Amino acid sequence: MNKVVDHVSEALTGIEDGMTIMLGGFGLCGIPENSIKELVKMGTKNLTCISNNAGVDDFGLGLLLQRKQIKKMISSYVGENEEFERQMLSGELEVDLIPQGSLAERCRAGGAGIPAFFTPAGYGTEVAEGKEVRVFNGKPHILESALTADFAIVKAWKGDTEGNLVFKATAMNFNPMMAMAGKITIAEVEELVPAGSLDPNFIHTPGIFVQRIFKGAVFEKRIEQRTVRKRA
Amino acid sequence: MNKVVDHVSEALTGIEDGMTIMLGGFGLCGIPENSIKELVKMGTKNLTCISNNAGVDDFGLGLLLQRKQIKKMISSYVGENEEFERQMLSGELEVDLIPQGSLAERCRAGGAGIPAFFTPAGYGTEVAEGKEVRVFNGKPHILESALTADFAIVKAWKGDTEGNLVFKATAMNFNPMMAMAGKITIAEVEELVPAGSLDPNFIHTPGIFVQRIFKGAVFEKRIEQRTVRKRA
Amino acid sequence: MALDKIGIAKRIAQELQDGWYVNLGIGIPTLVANYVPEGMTVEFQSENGVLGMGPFPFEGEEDADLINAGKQTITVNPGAAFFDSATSFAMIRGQHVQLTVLGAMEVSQHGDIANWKIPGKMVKGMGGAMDLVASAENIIVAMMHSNKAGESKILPACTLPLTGVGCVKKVVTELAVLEIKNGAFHLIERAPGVPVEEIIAKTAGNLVVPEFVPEMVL
Amino acid sequence: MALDKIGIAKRIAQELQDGWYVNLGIGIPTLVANYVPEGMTVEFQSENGVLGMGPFPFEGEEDADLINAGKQTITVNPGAAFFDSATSFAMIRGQHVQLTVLGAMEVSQHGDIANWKIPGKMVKGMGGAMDLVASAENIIVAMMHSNKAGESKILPACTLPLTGVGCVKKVVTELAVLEIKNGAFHLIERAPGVPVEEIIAKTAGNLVVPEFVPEMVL
Repeated sequence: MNKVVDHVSEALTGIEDGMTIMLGGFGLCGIPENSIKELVKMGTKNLTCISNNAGVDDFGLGLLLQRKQIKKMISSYVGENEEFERQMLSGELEVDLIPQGSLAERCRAGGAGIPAFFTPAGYGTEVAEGKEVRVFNGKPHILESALTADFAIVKAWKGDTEGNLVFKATAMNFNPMMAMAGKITIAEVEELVPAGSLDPNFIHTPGIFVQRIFKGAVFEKRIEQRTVRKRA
Repeated sequence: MNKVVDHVSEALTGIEDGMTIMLGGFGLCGIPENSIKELVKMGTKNLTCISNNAGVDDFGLGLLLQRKQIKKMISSYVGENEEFERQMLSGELEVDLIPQGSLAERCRAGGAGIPAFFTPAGYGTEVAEGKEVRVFNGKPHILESALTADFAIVKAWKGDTEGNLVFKATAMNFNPMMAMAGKITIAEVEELVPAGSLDPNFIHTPGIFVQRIFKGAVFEKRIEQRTVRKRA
Repeated sequence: MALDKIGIAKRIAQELQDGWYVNLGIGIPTLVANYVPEGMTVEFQSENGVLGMGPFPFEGEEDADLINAGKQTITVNPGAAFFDSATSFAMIRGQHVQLTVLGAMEVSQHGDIANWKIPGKMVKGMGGAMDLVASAENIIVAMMHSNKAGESKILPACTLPLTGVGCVKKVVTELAVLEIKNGAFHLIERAPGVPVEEIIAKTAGNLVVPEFVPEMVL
Repeated sequence: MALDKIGIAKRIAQELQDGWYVNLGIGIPTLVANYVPEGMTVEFQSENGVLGMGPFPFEGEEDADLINAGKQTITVNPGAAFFDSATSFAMIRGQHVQLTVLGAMEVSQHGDIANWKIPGKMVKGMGGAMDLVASAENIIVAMMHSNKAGESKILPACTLPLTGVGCVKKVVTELAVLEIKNGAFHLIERAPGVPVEEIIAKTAGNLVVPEFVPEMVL
């Protein structure tokens, strides 16, 4: 059983029009940028994309939005993307906005075989519309359901040939939960190492959640808000 | 704000008769053995203990059972402990047996502000009695509620002065979830290191979940089933 | 005189307590981190997965893999920890974070807050705000008293889609500190030199004004 | 001749497929790990938090911090991973584990299983068994055909408190391989030299016997 594939095109085999895809990342941090570029090349259409953000106009998922490859976005925050806002307000793009914590927990639930759970987030708002409300300890909660995807595409710092992954700093974000929730999970990594190279005590995503792994060719890692302080 | 205490007796301050306590560990692996011995010394009574197992007759939670300090056990497997079985069958001890995965998830839920979730585990068994049943994707699930505790006591390999913890091998088990679910969480560690000594990328339990931390005086680490193979 | 953004941040920093874990939203709230009272240890959590945030990096030391929830490059202090988004919101939803400070477009006298959407005009999404306001015990809103059109943002009821209901405990604006309880804003403090009349005039919601309203001490 | 425990384990090992993640229960199931077919890679998961279990340690190399769900000291193979109990059962409940092999006191013709309690006599607890049987797509029970009193454990209905309902797909005993479907045990294979009549006699549940019942090839 070999999970390692040599090229992104091989890794993305089987992704078809109309599928649901989860993509890790927060803003442009920790996004599977090689896979996104390949999806542009593939021209796959009518995708439902589950991702916390939608990239910016010319990077990340913004590239797929520009080419109208996305039918529906399931996200929590999309404020950085003008093309997104335009498509959404014009009705070209279906959008399901979800509280960030509920999005994270719904992905984890999907991967963990928990079909639904109660959370206080969104009670009394339009997020709660049509959802069951129940009071626990005097506080109203809404019932949220699990999210899964045909493919989950995540980006890790290092990965081994067994599919074990480790992430760096805040580039971890949604990647571990999405890795759990994909029927097929694809990991693009900066460093691909032999099994046994990673300390088994410090694996963020155990290989059981990963079906395919490849070393990304280029990581541009664009920064959205470069904030610095002057040296004294 | 100093989380570090010098002695186990100081760490356990505030634990009183009748309280609910979570204790990490699987079998005798990864149990907070220094704290358990201190609870024996304190003589605290009528405790409700949430722990996957109940120790053996002369180690771990078995020590508290021998002295009848425990009113109720919430566990998943207690097969190693004869005194436990005797007290349970005679009715001296209240026992709530919970599927292991539900126990783990209920502790996590307690720590994560999820008051209840659906799981397939236990459907159609006595575990499901009195619980709501709902079908998702054609499969019946039962509604399980969160568990929390007045105190959670966990055992870690290393901890820093901020309360960040790392665990070794399978001594991790229930410790991270229980650390989340305690109103006050106490960590006993083998090595206590200054803040900054642990790699922030590889923290198992972030310090936000830990209120008190101390270096255990002695770690006996008893083995239940010593299985070995002969050298060739 | 009305406070500037730094003044608002300084006033909110007075609410901090030693040992607290605090989540700061984008904008004015972020500035609060610069004014932690001397001798106090406060850890800052950012919902994208970091505890123990430090100052911005020196020029040239930015790391694209290390940002805060506002997508700004940051650093971390010794004793920091990184974690995934599910764990991050476990901290928030599980009330392990003692204080949340965030901005708002509107706040109502019942503690409702709106800050994520203007129907037909602007939809950025709620991000982590709905989880934060639904979960935190202690929520302070940092904002201007009025919007750009000069209309009060301190209202009897929110007009915009809600982010959360009955959750805001305190509002700090350029003019005043308001506590929300029993269906009203209670005027606790006023900005140095700002007359009570101005605050009354600029507050659309039910405002309870005590006989003596102390000035903030910054 | 009826199989011994090793024979049962060997037969079950034939069910393995390359690349599968497998959870083995205590007792006979544990032995299955010794008979993975040549050239096949199978990863063993233990619900206390390890993936990639290896053989038992050499004498003197036991580590109290490294055990399996049977509390036995173990080792791990290169590429192993440790994780907490919630993540472990996320793997199980989320159906990332392709095969579960466990023991039982009773199995019914509807796929029900009982293996954790004898009322008034013995209560060890269900451990992870209830999660495993409720979640896995593919559950094989490894057990003796009869109990120590000589009574069949292959029943029309379980008499003991259930561990799970309608979940067991296959049973491998010292006498036979039985597939469970449509409310009956289907006799798929018999142990070498064991007559079909013996299996019929020792099976209390509804048993469907085809004209030709092949012998196991071990």
